[in-house]
Amino acid sequence: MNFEYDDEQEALRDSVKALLGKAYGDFEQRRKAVDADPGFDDSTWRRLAELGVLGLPFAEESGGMGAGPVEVSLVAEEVGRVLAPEPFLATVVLAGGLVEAAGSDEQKAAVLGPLAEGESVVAFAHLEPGGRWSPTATAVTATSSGDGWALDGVKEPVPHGARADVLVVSAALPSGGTGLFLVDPAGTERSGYAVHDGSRAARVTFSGTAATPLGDGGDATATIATALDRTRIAACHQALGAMSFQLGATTSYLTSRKQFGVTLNTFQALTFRAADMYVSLELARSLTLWATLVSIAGSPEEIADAAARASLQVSKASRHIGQEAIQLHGGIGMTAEYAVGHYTSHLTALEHWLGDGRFHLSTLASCIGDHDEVDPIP
Amino acid sequence: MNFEYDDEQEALRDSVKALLGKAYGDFEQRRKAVDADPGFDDSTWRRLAELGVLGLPFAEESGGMGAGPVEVSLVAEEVGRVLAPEPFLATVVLAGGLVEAAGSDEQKAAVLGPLAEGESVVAFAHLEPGGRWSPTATAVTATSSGDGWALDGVKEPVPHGARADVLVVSAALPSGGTGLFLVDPAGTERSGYAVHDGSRAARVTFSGTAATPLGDGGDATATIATALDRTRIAACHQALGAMSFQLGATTSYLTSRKQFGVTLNTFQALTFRAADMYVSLELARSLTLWATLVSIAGSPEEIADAAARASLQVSKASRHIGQEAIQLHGGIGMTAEYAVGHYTSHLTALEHWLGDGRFHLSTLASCIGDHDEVDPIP
Amino acid sequence: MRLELSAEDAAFREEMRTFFTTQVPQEIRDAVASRRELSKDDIVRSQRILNAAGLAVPGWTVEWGGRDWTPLQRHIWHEEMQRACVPIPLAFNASMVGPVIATFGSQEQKERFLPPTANLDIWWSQGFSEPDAGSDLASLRTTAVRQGDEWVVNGQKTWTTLGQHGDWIFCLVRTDPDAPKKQQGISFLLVDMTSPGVTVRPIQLIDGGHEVNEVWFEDVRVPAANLVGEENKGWDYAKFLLGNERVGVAPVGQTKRVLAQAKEWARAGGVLDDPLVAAQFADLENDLLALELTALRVVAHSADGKPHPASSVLKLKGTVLQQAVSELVVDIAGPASLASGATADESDVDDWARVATPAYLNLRKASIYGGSNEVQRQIIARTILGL
Amino acid sequence: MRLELSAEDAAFREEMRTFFTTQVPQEIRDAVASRRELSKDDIVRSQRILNAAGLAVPGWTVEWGGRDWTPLQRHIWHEEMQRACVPIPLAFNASMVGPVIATFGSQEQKERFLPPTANLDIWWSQGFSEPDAGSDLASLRTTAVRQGDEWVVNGQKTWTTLGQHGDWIFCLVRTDPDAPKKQQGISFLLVDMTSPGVTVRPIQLIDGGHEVNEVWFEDVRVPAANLVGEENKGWDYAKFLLGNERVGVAPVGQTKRVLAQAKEWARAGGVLDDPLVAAQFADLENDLLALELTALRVVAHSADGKPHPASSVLKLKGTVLQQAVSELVVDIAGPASLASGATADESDVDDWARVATPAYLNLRKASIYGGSNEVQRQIIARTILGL
Repeated sequence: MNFEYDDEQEALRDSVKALLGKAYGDFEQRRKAVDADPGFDDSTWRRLAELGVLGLPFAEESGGMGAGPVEVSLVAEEVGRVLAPEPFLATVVLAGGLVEAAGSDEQKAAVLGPLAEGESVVAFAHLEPGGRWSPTATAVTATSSGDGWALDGVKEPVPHGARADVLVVSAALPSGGTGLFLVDPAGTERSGYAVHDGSRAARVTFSGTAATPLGDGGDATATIATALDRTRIAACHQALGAMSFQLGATTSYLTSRKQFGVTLNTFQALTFRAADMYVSLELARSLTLWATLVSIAGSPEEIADAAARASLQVSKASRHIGQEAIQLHGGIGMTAEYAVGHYTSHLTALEHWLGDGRFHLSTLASCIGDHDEVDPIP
Repeated sequence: MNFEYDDEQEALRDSVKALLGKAYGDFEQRRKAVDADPGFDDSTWRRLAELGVLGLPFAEESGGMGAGPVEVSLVAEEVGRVLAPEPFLATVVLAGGLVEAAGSDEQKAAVLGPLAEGESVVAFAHLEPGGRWSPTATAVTATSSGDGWALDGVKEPVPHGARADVLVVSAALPSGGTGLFLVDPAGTERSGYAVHDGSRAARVTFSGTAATPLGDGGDATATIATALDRTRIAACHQALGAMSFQLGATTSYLTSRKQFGVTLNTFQALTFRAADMYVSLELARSLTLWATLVSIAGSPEEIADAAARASLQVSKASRHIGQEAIQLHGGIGMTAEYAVGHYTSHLTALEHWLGDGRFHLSTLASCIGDHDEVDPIP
Repeated sequence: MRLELSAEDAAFREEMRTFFTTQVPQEIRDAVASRRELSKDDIVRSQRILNAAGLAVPGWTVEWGGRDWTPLQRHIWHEEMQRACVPIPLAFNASMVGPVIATFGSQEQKERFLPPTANLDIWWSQGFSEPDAGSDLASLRTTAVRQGDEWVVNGQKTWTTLGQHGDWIFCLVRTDPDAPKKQQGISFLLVDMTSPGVTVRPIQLIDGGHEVNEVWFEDVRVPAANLVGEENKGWDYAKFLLGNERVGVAPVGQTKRVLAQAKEWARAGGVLDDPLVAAQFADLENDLLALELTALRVVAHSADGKPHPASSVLKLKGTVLQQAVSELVVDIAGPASLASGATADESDVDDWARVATPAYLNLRKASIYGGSNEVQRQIIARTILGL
Repeated sequence: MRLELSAEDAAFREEMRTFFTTQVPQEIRDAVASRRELSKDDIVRSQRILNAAGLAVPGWTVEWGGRDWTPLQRHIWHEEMQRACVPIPLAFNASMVGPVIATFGSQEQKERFLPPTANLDIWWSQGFSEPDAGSDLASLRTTAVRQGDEWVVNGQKTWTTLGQHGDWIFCLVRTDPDAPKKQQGISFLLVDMTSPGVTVRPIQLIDGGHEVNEVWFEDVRVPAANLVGEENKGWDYAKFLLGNERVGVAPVGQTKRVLAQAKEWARAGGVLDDPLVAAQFADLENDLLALELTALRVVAHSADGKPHPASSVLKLKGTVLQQAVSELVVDIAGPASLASGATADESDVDDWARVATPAYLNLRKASIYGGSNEVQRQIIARTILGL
């Protein structure tokens, strides 16, 4: 058992931290980046590609680095720490992860190579208006027409869907089940918009749009579920980075801001609340680290369990820390020019993209009788 | 609309407060009273009878005072304030209330007269081992044998069951439903014991025990449910009295106890927690007062709703205040010779006798879709 | 003790309910119902309709448009307004500067300002907080120096809500920098915002909206006649203003309405059947009921001049519940809440779901502005509990 | 990073599991499982079995019976013990006075005290807290005055857990009343509880049990040889003692076990199907998992001498969860929890349900004793966050 990064991982973290710190260490630069479409900085995206980050989890044959969940997690944490708007989770981890998991060798080479090189943005069009966090699709349907497939229906919100060069789309299959398809967005109608946290999403409408089955075709529900679970675990790390920043900003503010002639850390009612934020953060960190390690070699069921557990803990922590960070800052924490509130906005978006705490709690509650104790060590 | 006691009610409150304050204002006297069976003080019981308190809610024809829920509530609050061990709730409000609601005129005169005069203790044998808070009975069954009825099975815990001179017993009827019976305890086997809060309970075993149907006989589930709901509302008042005491004891302690050379109210983290206790108490008080007023003329459904709402709020408040009162006192709050922990013990007993917060929350959640808003004013 | 309204109060409630649901334009009430931002024009139109019917400033003295209502009637007026999605009369006018001028102002000030204040012909802004004077308001540094029959004002105010619409601003200014206590030497001054030297700069909030502002004063010349009451007594008037209201301290009606709507949204989305969601609704509904009843206890309390101690619970718990309801709405919206930046044309997501997160983020302010929840706890601990 | 245990550690875990489940008498483990109070004899028997196998004091130096285990191995030992319902070796002996004597004691003290301390031939009590020195321990007032080659001790200690069984007591006593700081002038003294002038008085707790005591000292004469380390350095030894442990700070294994049992009780009572109960289980189980993993992070942390900062989370959250689980057990027991004062003969209610509320009430102490949760928050705020 070992919970520390090895030298290679530390080096990767240092590089990513340096790159992102340079890009967004000044929060004003981050505000500028999200102000204009596509909501992130193309040059930072290219630099991440040069560092190998955009191909990190893909096999070397697919043009990637062949790295594992730990490497992905530390990138996500650094992304979260500075709230970097580049769509690492949505594009590399989720959409790329699906292609890596289900695509044919040719598809992997065609999609993941350009993605890893920063030349192509890939998005997963899966969520449906009025739907929640199911791994299945119902509003978009696939029909087979002799030699090809066509999709109909609406996907929304599709994170970074308007900017995407390639869409991975889930659709209800005629035979039942949910299939995955590659779609050229030129055949769709897209309206893109900003999300409250500065990222981008879109409505994507399919009307007899040509689509190519990903890999062998057939029901991909399990593949989607596992890709979502892996993304959830990485998102927990992104949230850890964001919460660490918020706690640090809060303690700095408490030691510097004066009211009633003294700095705020004179008020025990405030410092005790900061201590409780630290407790929430460390508990969330422990469970998230564990989930990442489970996901290295775990079965899909084990990964699903670990993802739900980490997501629940991070949901509780991110609401607690996100709300308290603003409250302990007072008025300044509400303003758009100050960083801390944007982190709260992002944590809220992250949770509602992938599944909120109550959703994961219900999942865990429904199987509470299946086991006596949880033994974290295999 | 008016939330204030009238002069007569104030006078009643003053008399009860004076009587109970004299009996138990010194907590050592209360400890003595609960140390020996029957767990309360016979002379205080008699004095309560002289004051009319033991017949308060019964019609004058039944030997009572013909008072309403408001009068009952203010007695309960004073009982809770000093943790008086006399079984006002169990005997007068619940067991007596059932006889008043369902008994024949003769039964009322026979049972309620002596109860009001302090000569007879009546107990309701209803809870069953392994059961929860249903208004029905299953473990004790009633069979009709020609000219009479006989009961078989076990009731436990029966509050004050060992001391009782008369038992009101719920039992499953051969025709379905739950009936109510009057039973002479001499025909039962009883083992009595102390409850953690100093009150008394018993296991009561029926073996072909002779029983007289209360009133007309037949299914009394609705009668039992309403009697339980009325008792719950009175119990909320008893809890308010207890929580008021705990908050007062805590603020006194914070202003007098010194640590680190200063009194504890110097520590803002502690005073803010006392403020939160006050918020919990006042919210619980508002909802409980309302429930009492609803119960004056409300339908059984309205009383059930009001009782669940008040009980939920009081459950949250009593856990919050009961736990914080001990924590803010520190070690001394854990000791049996200090009052504050006994109040926590009593609040826990009260809630688990009549239905815990989660039970009431489930009830309210199950009908959340039946209405848009709750309008408290009829 | 009695729960029922008197026949008179019940009739009053019916009258209010009828007025609000029939006399205020539906499009304004729809905007409130869907939690959209109101235009200045909407707010002004609505208040003028109320004022014409004598329903804008009932708490003022009768001479200046007030009504001699009981606190319970004012409570009913206030709740029915929220229930009918009618915008509350602008607080800066109706609850803040109006009562101060009516109580402490000169006859000239009353005649000049009160009628247009009631009718929202003058839109007032509040100039209290400063960058270094938030919870510690008395440490404010904006100065007013007397020159002849004018005051010359210099300094900066902040968190000026809706200051972009402001015609006039009522300010706390330091007129005696040498006063022995910082609460002394402060005066209450009325400033025309079109005066040279007044600059309003927007502050964008984290929900993307522009609701608050900074207001800068550079050598702004203000007639001496615009000082309210006595010089250097401004702190007393500010305390009067902040402690003036027994009614409407907690946004009960509005929060109840949003919770009731959220039930509909949850039902439509199929999540009201989720036992954990249903339990959360039941718990919040119960807390809100307790809060509403606490507000009723406070207003029904026989007026011996002193405020009912439980009134300090109202702001604290009121904002906590308002925030909790807004959080639940985001959870009900789920992934649809990401469509927050879309217009109706760009999105298939329902309106309410698109504003869910911005509303949640915006309401984080509720426990900060107007006396933070930490200040409320301090008041309870000190004033009520004697700690 | 790696989650799996090494082959060596996995074998170690298996060895511990086998030992604890086969070598400690079933009746003792059953008593722990049903949360009954253990007799002194049970505790002594169990510890002697462990000690005979070298499993009572693994954290001590090897010379005195310790094992050269890694922190992870000590963690495994500790968790497996709790999992198997084996009583933890008496903390006063194994984790407190033993390490202090081993580190700061004289050779004579080591030889005289350590073997019987490990074997529980001496039952130690702790004499730290006083009526006016709780969280503010350094303000203690019990004095020891040197007379010839003896110390004369006067004063009162309190909250002495299981002091009724005590053979000896280790005390903090004030030996220099004139020291400039209250933390100075305190010494660490070992006192034979059979000495004339020592009186132990029981303190009954709210659960009805007798677990803690007052200990009075009236002119108790203690040989000078019983002072540990240097005179007036006792505060340092106390800090060492309290900050000594990385392992077992939070009662993880025990709380997990109770929660797992509670699931069975809930299932048998038909309430595990209640979605709100199931959700409470899932939430607590998840928090406990996070706590256990935090404990593992702390023990797996490469030992650079400094404790891992997250270790201060363990006591705080550990007690909160222990209390929350005990609260849930009361709710599962429901009305049966009222049968708390009945013997098995007198009641048809299950054992576990009868002890549910006394256990809940007793565990309120967990967040008070041994450094209250307020003290823990203070440590986190100051030491880790720099506030």
